[in-house]
Amino acid sequence: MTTPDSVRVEPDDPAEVVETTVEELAPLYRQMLAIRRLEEASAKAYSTGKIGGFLHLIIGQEAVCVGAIAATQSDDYVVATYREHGHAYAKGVPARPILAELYGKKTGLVKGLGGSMHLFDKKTSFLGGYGIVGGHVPIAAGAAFASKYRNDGRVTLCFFGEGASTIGGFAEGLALAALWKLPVVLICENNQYSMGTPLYRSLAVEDVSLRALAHGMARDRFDGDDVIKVKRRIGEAIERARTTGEPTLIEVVTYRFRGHSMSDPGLYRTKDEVEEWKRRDPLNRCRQRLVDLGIKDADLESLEADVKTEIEDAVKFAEDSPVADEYFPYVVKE
Amino acid sequence: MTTPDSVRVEPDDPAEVVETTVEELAPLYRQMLAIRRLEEASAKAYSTGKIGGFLHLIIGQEAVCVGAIAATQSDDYVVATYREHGHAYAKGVPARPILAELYGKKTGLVKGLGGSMHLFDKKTSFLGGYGIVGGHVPIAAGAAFASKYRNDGRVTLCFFGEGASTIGGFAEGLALAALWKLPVVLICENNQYSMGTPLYRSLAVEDVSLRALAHGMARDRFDGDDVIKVKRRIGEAIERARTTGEPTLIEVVTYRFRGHSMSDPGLYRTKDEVEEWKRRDPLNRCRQRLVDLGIKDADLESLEADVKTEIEDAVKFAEDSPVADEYFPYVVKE
Amino acid sequence: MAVISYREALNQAMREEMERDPDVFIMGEEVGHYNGAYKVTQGLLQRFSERRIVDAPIAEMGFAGIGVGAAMVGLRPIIEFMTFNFSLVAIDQIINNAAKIYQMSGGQFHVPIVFRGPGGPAVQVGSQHSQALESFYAHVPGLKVVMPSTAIDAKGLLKSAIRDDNPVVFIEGETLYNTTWEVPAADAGELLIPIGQADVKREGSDITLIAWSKMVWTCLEAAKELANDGIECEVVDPRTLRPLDVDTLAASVQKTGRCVIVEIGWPVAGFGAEVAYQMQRHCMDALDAPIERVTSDDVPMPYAKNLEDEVQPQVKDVIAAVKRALYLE
Amino acid sequence: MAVISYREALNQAMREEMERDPDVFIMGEEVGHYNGAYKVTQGLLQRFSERRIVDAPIAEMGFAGIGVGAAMVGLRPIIEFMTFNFSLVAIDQIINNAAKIYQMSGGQFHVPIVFRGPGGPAVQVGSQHSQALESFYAHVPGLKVVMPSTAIDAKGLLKSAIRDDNPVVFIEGETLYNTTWEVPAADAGELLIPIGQADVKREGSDITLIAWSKMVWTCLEAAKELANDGIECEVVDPRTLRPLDVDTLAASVQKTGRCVIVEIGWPVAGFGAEVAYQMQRHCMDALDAPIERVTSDDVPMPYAKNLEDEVQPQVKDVIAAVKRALYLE
Ligand SMILES: Cc1ncc(C[n+]2csc(CCOP(=O)(O)OP(=O)(O)O)c2C)c(N)n1
Ligand SMILES: Cc1ncc(C[n+]2csc(CCOP(=O)(O)OP(=O)(O)O)c2C)c(N)n1
Ligand SMILES: [Mg+2]
Ligand SMILES: [Mg+2]
Repeated sequence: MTTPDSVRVEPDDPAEVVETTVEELAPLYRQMLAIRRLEEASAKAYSTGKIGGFLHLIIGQEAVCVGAIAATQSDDYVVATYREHGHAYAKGVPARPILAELYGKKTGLVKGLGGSMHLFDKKTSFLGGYGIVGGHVPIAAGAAFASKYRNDGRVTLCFFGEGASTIGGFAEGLALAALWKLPVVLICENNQYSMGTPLYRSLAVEDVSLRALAHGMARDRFDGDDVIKVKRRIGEAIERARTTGEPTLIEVVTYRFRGHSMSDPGLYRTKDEVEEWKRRDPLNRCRQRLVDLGIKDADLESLEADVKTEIEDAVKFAEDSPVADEYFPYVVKE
Repeated sequence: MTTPDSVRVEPDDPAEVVETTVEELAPLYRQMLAIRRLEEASAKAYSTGKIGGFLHLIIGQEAVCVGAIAATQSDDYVVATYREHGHAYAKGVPARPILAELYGKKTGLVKGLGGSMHLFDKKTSFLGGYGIVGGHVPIAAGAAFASKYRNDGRVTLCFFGEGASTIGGFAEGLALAALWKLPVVLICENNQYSMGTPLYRSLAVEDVSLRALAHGMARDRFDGDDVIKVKRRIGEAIERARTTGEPTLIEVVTYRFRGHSMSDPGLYRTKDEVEEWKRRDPLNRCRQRLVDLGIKDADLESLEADVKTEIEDAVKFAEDSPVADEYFPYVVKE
Repeated sequence: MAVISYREALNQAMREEMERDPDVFIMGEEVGHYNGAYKVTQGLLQRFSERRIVDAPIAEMGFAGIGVGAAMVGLRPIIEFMTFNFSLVAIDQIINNAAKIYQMSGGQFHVPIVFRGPGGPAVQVGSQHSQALESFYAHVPGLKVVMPSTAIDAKGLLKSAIRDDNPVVFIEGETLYNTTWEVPAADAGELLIPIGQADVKREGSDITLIAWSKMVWTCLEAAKELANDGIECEVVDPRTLRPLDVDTLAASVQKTGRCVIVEIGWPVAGFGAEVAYQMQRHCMDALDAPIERVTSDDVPMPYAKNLEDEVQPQVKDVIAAVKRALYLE
Repeated sequence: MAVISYREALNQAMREEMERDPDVFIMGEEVGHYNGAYKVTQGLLQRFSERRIVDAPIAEMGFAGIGVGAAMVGLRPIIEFMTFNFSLVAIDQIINNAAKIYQMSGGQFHVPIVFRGPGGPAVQVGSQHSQALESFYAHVPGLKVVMPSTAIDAKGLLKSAIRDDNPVVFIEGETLYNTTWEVPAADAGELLIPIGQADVKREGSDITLIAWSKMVWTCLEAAKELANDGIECEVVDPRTLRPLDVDTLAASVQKTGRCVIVEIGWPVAGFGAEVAYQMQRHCMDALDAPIERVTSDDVPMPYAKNLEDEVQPQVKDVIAAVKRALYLE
């Protein structure tokens, strides 16, 4: 129950193939690829000192945010952590303002005031990236509370890491969402490490979804390699929230290929372990699936060329933008 | 699952009779009776303005602290809430300093500095009464951590109300106790109301013990009317903690006959409901059991006379003691 | 004019604002069925139903955060802390989320929320339940901090706080709920007092007493006694600690040349130190004596009534400070 | 003497005290196997094993409280907050338990615990991860608050903090870990600096600069530049904010007649206001100019480097304040 491996136990058949089509999968592959390239571009800029502070990359976990958000309606709310570039992009935020924000530019998504950990976008109902572990879970419950209060049919997705499952903010948000039946889907991206801490050193039982039991809350737990599977399984929870208002706690087992942040060499993991997971790369898996589904080479090529241009353009935009220049207007709203 | 009544469901046969003897039961009855009289004396003093502030009485719940602490060794630690007069007494603190403290006297258990909510007694390893709901659960885990650190074989009992089960301090203390296998027994005195809030308005599922599931922690849940049953069931958990270091979460269903505190008329409960529970009064039940077990009338009378004298003496002591007179020496330890 | 209590004034303010704006709701422990631990929300559940008067379990961090999230998407939550002592388990939501989201989001999301409840020492409830935490909140940019001393200020300022687009920490005097004051009758229309305006509670020419919340009453009493000795105190109540109305305070000190700052909280880094700094900065040349501060003793609050009174500022302590500032002792 | 870094100094202090006293243990996130998020606990796990170097999950309220409970029964915990920003979710344990148990228990239980970790703005980590919270802790009776600026102070004060019988909030400079200073070689025996003693970091006759933690370095740099214009600044570092060594600070201000207080935190009710109040109270007659304060701007910390620099006190800001205090501008 508390061995380092037990979390890898896959509740359902890993060989299971979820039905999909090129039409459904291609756009998701495009998003995953764009996020991968966006993160790589940020890493590059960071290593040349163009981006500072903490930079947490989601490389390896793209299928989770992309699959989950693919199952939402455009006005559903999303609340995320400091590892949220991909979530913002999947929600519809263009690469340009995201990268410009990381560069600390005036054209950044939040004017250079928030940075990598605090992307917010009102237009796409992206309620933000937060830096205090667990502190954003009640905020997500609050957005869901507002939807229930107004009966506006919206659902809120809240993403957090497995490391957040031990902190009070998560526990209280969970308890209140269950008690008041708030339309929120709590998605634990279990990438098996909280900074340098493996699951078995932070959880008595390596199954975060069990937290739902005491609250009579619906729960699910599955492997996050297949973006379509993520979309389907989280889609069920979103449907439940929208129709019955019932919240769900979902644990998606995944893996980050890089360190916790750019400053973390990640020495606490063996090369073999990392390689094993890279072989399962959800991005490659998705691409292969597209090929198996018979996507035209030309389409695949143009899609990938397209992403390349988009990210190169975003980098240029970020580089060429003027630096951030004001902060006083954003302290107190007049 | 969330009806006001479901909590009354008794997991095991209420008619069940737990074996005991006069020798075992009489001293526990004496403690319960003394606590009842002590609380009544405090209530009287409060109504005549001799005691101020918040006064939370445990009348109706005596079997829980008495039964639980009867299963401990004298050097085991006890941590409690603001409703802790009975716990302190059961741990071995005499009535005199308890009552003198409530009176705010120099001879009070904590020199008139803490008052009703903050009784502490180093001699008997009573680690205190705390006023911030849930905030004392990590403290109890800390005492247990020290016992594990020193391998001193002590066990820590932590008492709290069911209302504490939704707050982060409880959740974090629980998670850490489970993860580190700390020798602590977490005892939820479920008196079915958090101030004026009945269970169904504060818990999605009216079973606090379920919180243990997600942590692979041992749990128990039972009715708290029979002091011997409480002693046996909690004794099992104490034994487990002492021998294996494993913590346990225990929920004891009980009822407070008075309001939340002296200033609460308790209008949120029907007269019938209160009467029903008074018929189940654990004190009377205990006395009846002693009679059934054949205690000599003379013994019973002298025991009760004895308690009467003890509390009358404590009242006189409190009344006659000088008022508290210093506080500066107890801010910073030199 | 009607004479109403501080408690009724708060109740009226919430009732009127909830009638006016359907997005306003109240959430907290015992606010509904119990009518509030201090009965401030009396009758609101019957009037507005469980949808808008939400009884919360004991989870301050959770429901404070729920308020922040709801405010981000356009609702106007009033979060009641049964007492501000319990805001300490939720303070991360107030400081790291409520106060910063407007800035972190580059001005895209604002957080129109009121965190309210009684603060400051109560009577014989011990150190965990008796403390003044205003200097914590007043320290934090992004927040507004309001501490009314009278029923009329309580009503007018709470209504303004509810309409404010920023997070407002609204600290009521735990021992002021029964105090009364003249207030326009509820039907006499809107009573709005702008946040950030100090109020001269008593005019005087000899010395300025600056105090807020309960200490205003202590100062008024001291002023009355001192008047018998021919000493005229001006009592100025900032009412709002953040933003602080330095101009009104400084104008009074400029006029009197002497200043005593009275607060019920701890001395070290108490808000009074900030007021003292501002006054010495703006009035140094006008000051005829060092600025005096009267605070509680630098200790956790004891339980015994006699010790509690010793620890907290009393009328006699204010009088003594005034006499020191006037070199009369 | 050996030149060591602030980081090494802290590491040595803990290593030495743990060798000396088996009741001392360290608990926090990533303190063991990861050797500390900022590598302050480097090598301690290998030396002392998992029993005494405890990696904790993310549950600050929980493990801070565990430290308090363990301290009550005689252990001497060192609780590391990865940064003090995260102490806000545990602040109730520090203020309502650690600081008050000695008083609530009538002196029966004391709480020998150290809460340590980096505090103050870091570099480009945004407003939730960049704030100075010392004025919160300095406000609370029952706590001691230490903020070393140099490696030698860090070592000597941390050793004293670990031996202290009271809860000590020990805030390290997040940007000072790599700074170096001369420290007696580890084997040169005990290096203990008493809590509560200020230190004159630079002597000067014209004006007193009072600063702590990182701002001491900023003041020393400003003093160097000002010396070129023939202005001699005395830089005084309180090192401990609670209890504050008012005498040493006041002696310097009495001598120079001018005072600039520099802090990296927010201006309103910042600890500098308390220092200013104490100085005007003890030195009013000696003061030749109003006390100046240099603080960060009254805003949550922005992310962009250029804005971050604008918000925080720079050498030029200190120089400008000094010139104002000397009426040179
Ligand atoms: C309350 C709090 N404590 C500590 C931290 C420092 N911290 C930032 S991320 C992190 C690890 C989180 O791990 P997990 O929740 O699994 O998310 P992941 O980074 O793996 O996506 C820690 C300890 C924090 N930001 N907030
Ligand atoms: C953090 C916190 N929030 C609120 C309160 C106010 N309060 C004191 S007791 C109480 C009810 C607790 O109910 P429960 O835990 O069931 O214990 P009981 O009083 O029934 O024994 C509340 C809300 C508090 N003391 N601490
Ligand atoms: Mg993780
Ligand atoms: Mg209860």
